[in-house]
Amino acid sequence: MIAHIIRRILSVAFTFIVVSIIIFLMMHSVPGGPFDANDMPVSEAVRAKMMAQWGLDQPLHVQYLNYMWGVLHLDFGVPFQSPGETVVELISRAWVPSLILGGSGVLIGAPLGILLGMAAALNRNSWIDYLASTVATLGLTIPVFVTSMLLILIFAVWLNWLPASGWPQPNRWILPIICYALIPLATYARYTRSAMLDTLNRPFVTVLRAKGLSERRIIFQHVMRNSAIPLVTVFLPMFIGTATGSIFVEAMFRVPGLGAYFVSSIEVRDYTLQMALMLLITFMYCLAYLLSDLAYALLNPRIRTGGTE
Amino acid sequence: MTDTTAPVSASGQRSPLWFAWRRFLSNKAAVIGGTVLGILILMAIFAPLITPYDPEAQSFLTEALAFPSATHWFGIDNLGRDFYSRIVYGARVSLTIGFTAALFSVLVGIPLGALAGYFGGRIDWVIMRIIEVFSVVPPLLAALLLGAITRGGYGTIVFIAALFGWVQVCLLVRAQVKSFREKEFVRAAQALGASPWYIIRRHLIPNSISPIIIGFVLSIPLAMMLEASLSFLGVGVPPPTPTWGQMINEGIDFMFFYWHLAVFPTAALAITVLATSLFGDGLRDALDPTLKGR
Amino acid sequence: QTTVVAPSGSTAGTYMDYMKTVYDRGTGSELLQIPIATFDKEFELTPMAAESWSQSEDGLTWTFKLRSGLVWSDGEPLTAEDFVFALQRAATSGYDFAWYWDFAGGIKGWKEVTEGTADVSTLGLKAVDDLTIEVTTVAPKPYFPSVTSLWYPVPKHKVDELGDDWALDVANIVSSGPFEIESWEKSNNSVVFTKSDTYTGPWAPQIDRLELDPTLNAPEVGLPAFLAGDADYSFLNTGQVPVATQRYPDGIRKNAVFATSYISYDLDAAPFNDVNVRRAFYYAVNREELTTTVLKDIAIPAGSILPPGYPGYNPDVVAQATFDPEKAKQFLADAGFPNGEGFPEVEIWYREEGGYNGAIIPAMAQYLQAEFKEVLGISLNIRALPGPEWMDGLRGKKNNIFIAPYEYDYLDPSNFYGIFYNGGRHGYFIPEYDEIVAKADSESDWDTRYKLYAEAEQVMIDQGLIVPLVHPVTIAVVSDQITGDGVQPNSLGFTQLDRLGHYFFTHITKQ
Amino acid sequence: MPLVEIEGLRVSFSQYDGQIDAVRGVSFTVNEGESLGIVGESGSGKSVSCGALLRLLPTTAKVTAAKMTLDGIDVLKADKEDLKRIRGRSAAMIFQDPMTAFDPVFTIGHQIAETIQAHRDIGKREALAEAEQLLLRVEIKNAADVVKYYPHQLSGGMLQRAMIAMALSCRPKVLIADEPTTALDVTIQAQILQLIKKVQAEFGMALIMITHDLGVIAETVDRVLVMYGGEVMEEGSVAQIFEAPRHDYTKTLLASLHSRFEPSKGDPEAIAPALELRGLAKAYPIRRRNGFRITHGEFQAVQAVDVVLPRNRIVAIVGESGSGKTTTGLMAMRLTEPSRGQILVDGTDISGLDPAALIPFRKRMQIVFQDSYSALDPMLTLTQIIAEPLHIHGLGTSREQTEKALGWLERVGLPRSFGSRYPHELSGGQRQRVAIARALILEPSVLVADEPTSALDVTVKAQIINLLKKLQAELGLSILFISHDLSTVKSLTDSVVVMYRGRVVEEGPTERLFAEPQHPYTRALLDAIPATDPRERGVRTFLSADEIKAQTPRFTVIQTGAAPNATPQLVTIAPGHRVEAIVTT
Ligand SMILES: Nc1ncnc2c1ncn2[C@@H]1O[C@H](COP(=O)(O)OP(=O)(O)OP(=O)(O)O)[C@@H](O)[C@H]1O
Ligand SMILES: Nc1ncnc2c1ncn2[C@@H]1O[C@H](COP(=O)(O)OP(=O)(O)OP(=O)(O)O)[C@@H](O)[C@H]1O
Ligand SMILES: [Mg+2]
Ligand SMILES: [Mg+2]
Repeated sequence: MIAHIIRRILSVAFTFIVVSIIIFLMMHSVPGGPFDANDMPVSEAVRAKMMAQWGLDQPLHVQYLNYMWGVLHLDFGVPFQSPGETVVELISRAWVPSLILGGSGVLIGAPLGILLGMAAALNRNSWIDYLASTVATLGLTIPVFVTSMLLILIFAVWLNWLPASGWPQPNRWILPIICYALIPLATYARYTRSAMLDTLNRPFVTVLRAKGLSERRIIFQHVMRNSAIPLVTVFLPMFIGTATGSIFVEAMFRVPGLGAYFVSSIEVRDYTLQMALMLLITFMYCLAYLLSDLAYALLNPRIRTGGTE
Repeated sequence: MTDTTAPVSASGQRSPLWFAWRRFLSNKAAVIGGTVLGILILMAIFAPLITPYDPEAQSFLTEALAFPSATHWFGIDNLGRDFYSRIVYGARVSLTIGFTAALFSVLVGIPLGALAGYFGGRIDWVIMRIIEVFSVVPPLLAALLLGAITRGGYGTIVFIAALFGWVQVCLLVRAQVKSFREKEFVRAAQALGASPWYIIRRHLIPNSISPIIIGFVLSIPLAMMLEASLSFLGVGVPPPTPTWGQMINEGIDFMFFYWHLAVFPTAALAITVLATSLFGDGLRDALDPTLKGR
Repeated sequence: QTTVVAPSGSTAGTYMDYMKTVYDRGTGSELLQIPIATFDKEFELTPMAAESWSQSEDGLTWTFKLRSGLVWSDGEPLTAEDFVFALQRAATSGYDFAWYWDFAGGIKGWKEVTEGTADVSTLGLKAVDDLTIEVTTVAPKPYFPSVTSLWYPVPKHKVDELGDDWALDVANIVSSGPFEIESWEKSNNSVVFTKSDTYTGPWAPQIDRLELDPTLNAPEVGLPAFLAGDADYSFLNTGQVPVATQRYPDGIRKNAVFATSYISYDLDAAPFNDVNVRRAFYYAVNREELTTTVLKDIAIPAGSILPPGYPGYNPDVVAQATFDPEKAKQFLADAGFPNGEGFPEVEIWYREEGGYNGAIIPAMAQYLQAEFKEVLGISLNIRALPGPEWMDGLRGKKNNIFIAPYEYDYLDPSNFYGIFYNGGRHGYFIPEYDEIVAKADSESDWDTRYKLYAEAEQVMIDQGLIVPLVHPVTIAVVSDQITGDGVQPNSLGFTQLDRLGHYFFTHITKQ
Repeated sequence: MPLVEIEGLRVSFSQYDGQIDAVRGVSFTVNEGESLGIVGESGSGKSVSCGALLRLLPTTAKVTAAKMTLDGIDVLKADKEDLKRIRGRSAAMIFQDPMTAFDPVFTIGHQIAETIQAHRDIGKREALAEAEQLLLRVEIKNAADVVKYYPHQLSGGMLQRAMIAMALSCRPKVLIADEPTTALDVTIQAQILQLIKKVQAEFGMALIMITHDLGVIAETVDRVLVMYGGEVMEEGSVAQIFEAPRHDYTKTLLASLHSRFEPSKGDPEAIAPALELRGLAKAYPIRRRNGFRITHGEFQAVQAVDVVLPRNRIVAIVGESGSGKTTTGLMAMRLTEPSRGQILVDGTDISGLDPAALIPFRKRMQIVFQDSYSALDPMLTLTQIIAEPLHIHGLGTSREQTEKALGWLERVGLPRSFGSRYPHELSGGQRQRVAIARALILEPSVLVADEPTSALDVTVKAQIINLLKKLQAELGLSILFISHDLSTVKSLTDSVVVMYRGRVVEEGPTERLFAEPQHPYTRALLDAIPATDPRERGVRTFLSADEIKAQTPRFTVIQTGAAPNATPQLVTIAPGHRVEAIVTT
């Protein structure tokens, strides 16, 4: 088990470094630089001065190594867009709303999705099943910004039940959270349905029935548990996945989260922030995969007790 | 016993495809999905024949933003273009993006997955690392970056969708091939002196048909959605080429009153994706002869 | 307590210091400071920090007398030194608006100092005493006082203490204007201002708090928030006008922004190095149709670089900008492309942005695309680029045709003509034109000046340097709770809203 | 009143293309304490009938019956409560495949305990204690540990016992055993059957034993039901069925039990061997986990065996499950790389050849795999499968290939119309025949047949063996026949190699070996063959590994001519008859 963990960590670290190099190179191959003029030319002398100030006059590999060296000390530099704070401060500040939204979105969407998926699997080919797959498909196909707009129109403008957008008061969180929740809901409904159907088709379920166990116990204890194992592997990555969803939801609901920085850091060539955000996401994904790997191993007795898959 | 189940047709040989076709036909949802998809594809191909107006011509500027009517089924957009014509032409772009990306992902994903799964070892290690790289970078962010480098556009979108679409197919095929590699029919082929490529081509890939179809079908909506998202972020296909993503994005500006500008493209996208996945599911069931009437 | 919530600013801002950066400024940074002078809603120049000004005999030196008793919000007195320091720093530290003080202000030694070839002390700027500023220009600048509407003080005592970072943090920011800062949300650059206690200048605010929220700028987001009572006014896009009009018939406000969208070229690159091609484009645009259909309610036709109502606006110039397909075809044929045959595919670049430009330019680009196809038989592709890249393309001549928007910076024709002067924004070097504009800029007789500018524009028309397209109109819906002079239309029927922030936010009240 | 009463049971499955009538009017009764055997060919509706009795069929099944009662409850009308009583309490079932019958994520103890708790109101701890007792009852020695094991940690035989323990846990009135031994080798099969009989007697249960193995029937039941094509052909007491079968199907069934074949002609010593294995060994690297430590070691699956297959002969390899039979066969085919040793085909050593050089040999040697289900590609039609060797070697046009494949389909006794079927549409026997056709289409000289008949009912088995025999004569084929079905081995092969724990422990001409087995393991093996006559039933004894070791035969130097040695070695004790023994002075 420990050897397994170490091997996984090594391969994740490898991936992380490769990705950081790719991103760094891509970032710098975007034409233009952070101090290009917006409307009228900045004098060359001034520009050179600023580039030097940020260390952008050095060769790329030096810049990369410097940056990664900083990263090793948890120093992600200072964002060009907001030089009054460090990247770490900026992210920890802007992340809070994104995390609240994304977190509650997944935590609400996932269980609902699981319930929907279960209902669909247990009532295969009934109207519940069709409803569930329609909801799942629509949830995945209608772009978030359209659902956002629809929700705002319905609940804020027409019904006037909820505020349209904004952040600090918790009642303003409701609509964006619903928007966020739709994607995990749809995805989980899909996954759960197929995982449940797979489990229901396995012979041991017949055996359980033959033993005279109640259907409830069969479903909630045995089938659920067995279906949960494959689901574990999608849970965490999905959580991270909400980070990119935040771009849309936050824009539509005026949430002061991290989302806008993903776009703006690319647009204004804010290299430090951009790199930090990309690394953050990459790191989170790596961590998520690692953790789900371990969770999978822990949940699955075949691996836990030392057998092989 | 099977003798009592399947009628032995007097004509002798039944073609496997004929049988797949039978199975497909008996799946109503799939038939509907397939029909809708077929109609969409035909509409895209024959767009000039079935649209009354040029999708890019601003022929109705004076009636701009008009609501659906008998002459303009889906109304007119803000630039005085017949919206029905634009939706129909939009199918061309969305479907091409979807299918090219899907095709590419299958073309790359299958061989790589088969290689990794069959040979294992170092090849597998390398391919798995590549896959890991792709799965830890969110496509949207990569698309934004790439879009900034290449300045966006049609090609970029197809490229990105393909770049990230193959991972799923590859993983599915790899897992499948891995589990089938140990099966005795593979051994049997080896015993007959078949080369690895022959085995991969003739045995392992056909047996992976269902993950392949799943992957193929999943990457179509992903690509279409990516186009829509990128349009929202301003890195989409440049106008005036009508694309659904672009239309949706513009449509939400008008959603307060001129609802048709958002509703029709969104519906078109949703229907296409829905039809594709129904069709894909049906196709998978039909092509897999081992799946009996479930 | 009255709080007004308004859409304003851009969602990204670095320093709350207008004199440090204009394009990356914190929202409302100009409202925090008091300019030398500013405009009221009729575009009358009104002294603010200055009490009066005078021009020397040779026209080269201006003397501004400041009001006494102005203080910074931390109690420090506001002196002439703060104003002079503001420009001295701007000239030396890479101010992104530095060009303004060169071509609009024409301050002596500015160019040399910004390019690093001369010392800052050689600048034509002097704080004679605490309340007197002397400015020397390279040529007579009769309109210089209106240029000072963008001259804000910088708290030298703060910069001495903290450097540029004084403007990064609410705790350190000091203000000299009618408002003080309470909070600043950096994620989206929204701010909360309060009425300043220390402000003694003209135009004291009538509201207690002001929230400026750039995320409300986009009408798609702003209007729902407005309808739900979260904002006090909202800009509208075409699609929203009917709903807003229906719900708030009395709340609709329009403003013809002093701005122009025009087509510009790389004059040295084919096919636009041929004047006939450019003239063909000039005649191929049906501005009337464009503004009555595609840009209904949000733009009016532009026949000149100058918008109507702007000083120097000349109807004779405007009259030449007709839609004449025959003439356009003829010019194109003369250029060797009859019916567009053989004309290369070109790509027109525009800048991605929000606000009124964001509302009109993409649609306009598509309109032009269709129009040029139909009238000239030319295929035009469209590409939207982020600001810096677009600018880079323009400056570096990386493309040959652009849609360029420009909004006035100070109220004088030299502002608009200056953007084509001696390279300027587009790298145009037209000696004939430069000569006339240079003459006009320093001419002190106003009628002669306007005539000269009209001549200069005639050169532009004859050489087809640009195609003026439209002047944007912003349309907004204002809550009936907001009253006061600020929301009353001016004599031309326009309401300026936040475009004249100092006037507007100090002339509204909320019920 | 009988415990089980079924009258006119009909079951049909609805499918895309119409419906399948799996059971068409079956009636039978079982009384308390009685054992009923159900035999019949594969797919004749045996499992479905019992599934219907417990209402375990999928929703696609349509079940009708004039009468179907279990323990006094009308099964078709049973509500939730009734079902709970029927399932487990009135009737318990032992399923065909124990490997997939347990929920992989719960411990064995938990699964037995929950069954107990579902029917009796007792606490978890007591239930677990009872589970342990039950496991002891089914002769799982380390029951205390096994309770905490997960299913994958048990071997097939242990799982089968745990399954029986679970079925017994609710003390059912009738035990339904659905082919409880097909997946097991003879010795374990015999143990399990004995166990079932024992507990049946102990608990006084009724038994329904479903099987296609007449030997199992002869061993265990009182009354027999013969099914064919969803109908009952014949019913009667065991003795009556075995002695005076009335129905034709029953007659062929019984006849196949006693078939004999002509021995091969010619003197084996005189002919050059077609295949010779010299010192062939296989060691698998294994990783053992000890807590967090992993130790690497080697597992000797096969230890230096020598096997000679003379031309046109049939040599059997028999032995317990896991003794290395398949591994030896695969090594002979170079499908598994041997660790050591040589493989001589017609005198050429092929153990070092590269894939290209192997191709000509691949045409001459073929293998029929143990598991016919996974040996056929499910995505290909039979024609494609059978023609595959031609396709790989590029022999003939595709039309010729198809034609030839169809011809072989006929030769193995399947109609040409089957050509476009898929493997899953065939019965086990049919699949075996397809696998054989594929192996023979290149007309090889050597065939390794790995348990070609293990999953078949007797009639089909007889057919296949006839076919092999015929082909041996026609093509001059030499066959390495791997099997643990000793009665077939006895009637078919020329000589026998007995493997035990990766070694050859005895080898000799078939008749001699069966008549005078020398090695204790060989004797245990022969003893485990199920009776083919109900009158021959008896109680058997089983030897443990230690007992076998202790009973290793001893021979003197004079008897064998070998050097004395305390470690066992293979010694020749008669012409062609060798046995592992300790040679003493
Ligand atoms: N779920 C199902 N759907 C369709 N057909 C089925 C289903 N289950 C069984 N059958 C069919 O019903 C028939 C009887 O099957 P059953 O399992 O009872 O055979 P069996 O006598 O137990 O055979 P075996 O010895 O192979 O176990 C077969 O033809 C089988 O194909
Ligand atoms: N790939 C492998 N890795 C490790 N051990 C293996 C492998 N393949 C087989 N073995 C082991 O080698 C031994 C011999 O296996 P083999 O399949 O040859 O047995 P067999 O005699 O054919 O048994 P059966 O009668 O059950 O088919 C078994 O103990 C098995 O667990
Ligand atoms: Mg069965
Ligand atoms: Mg074997």
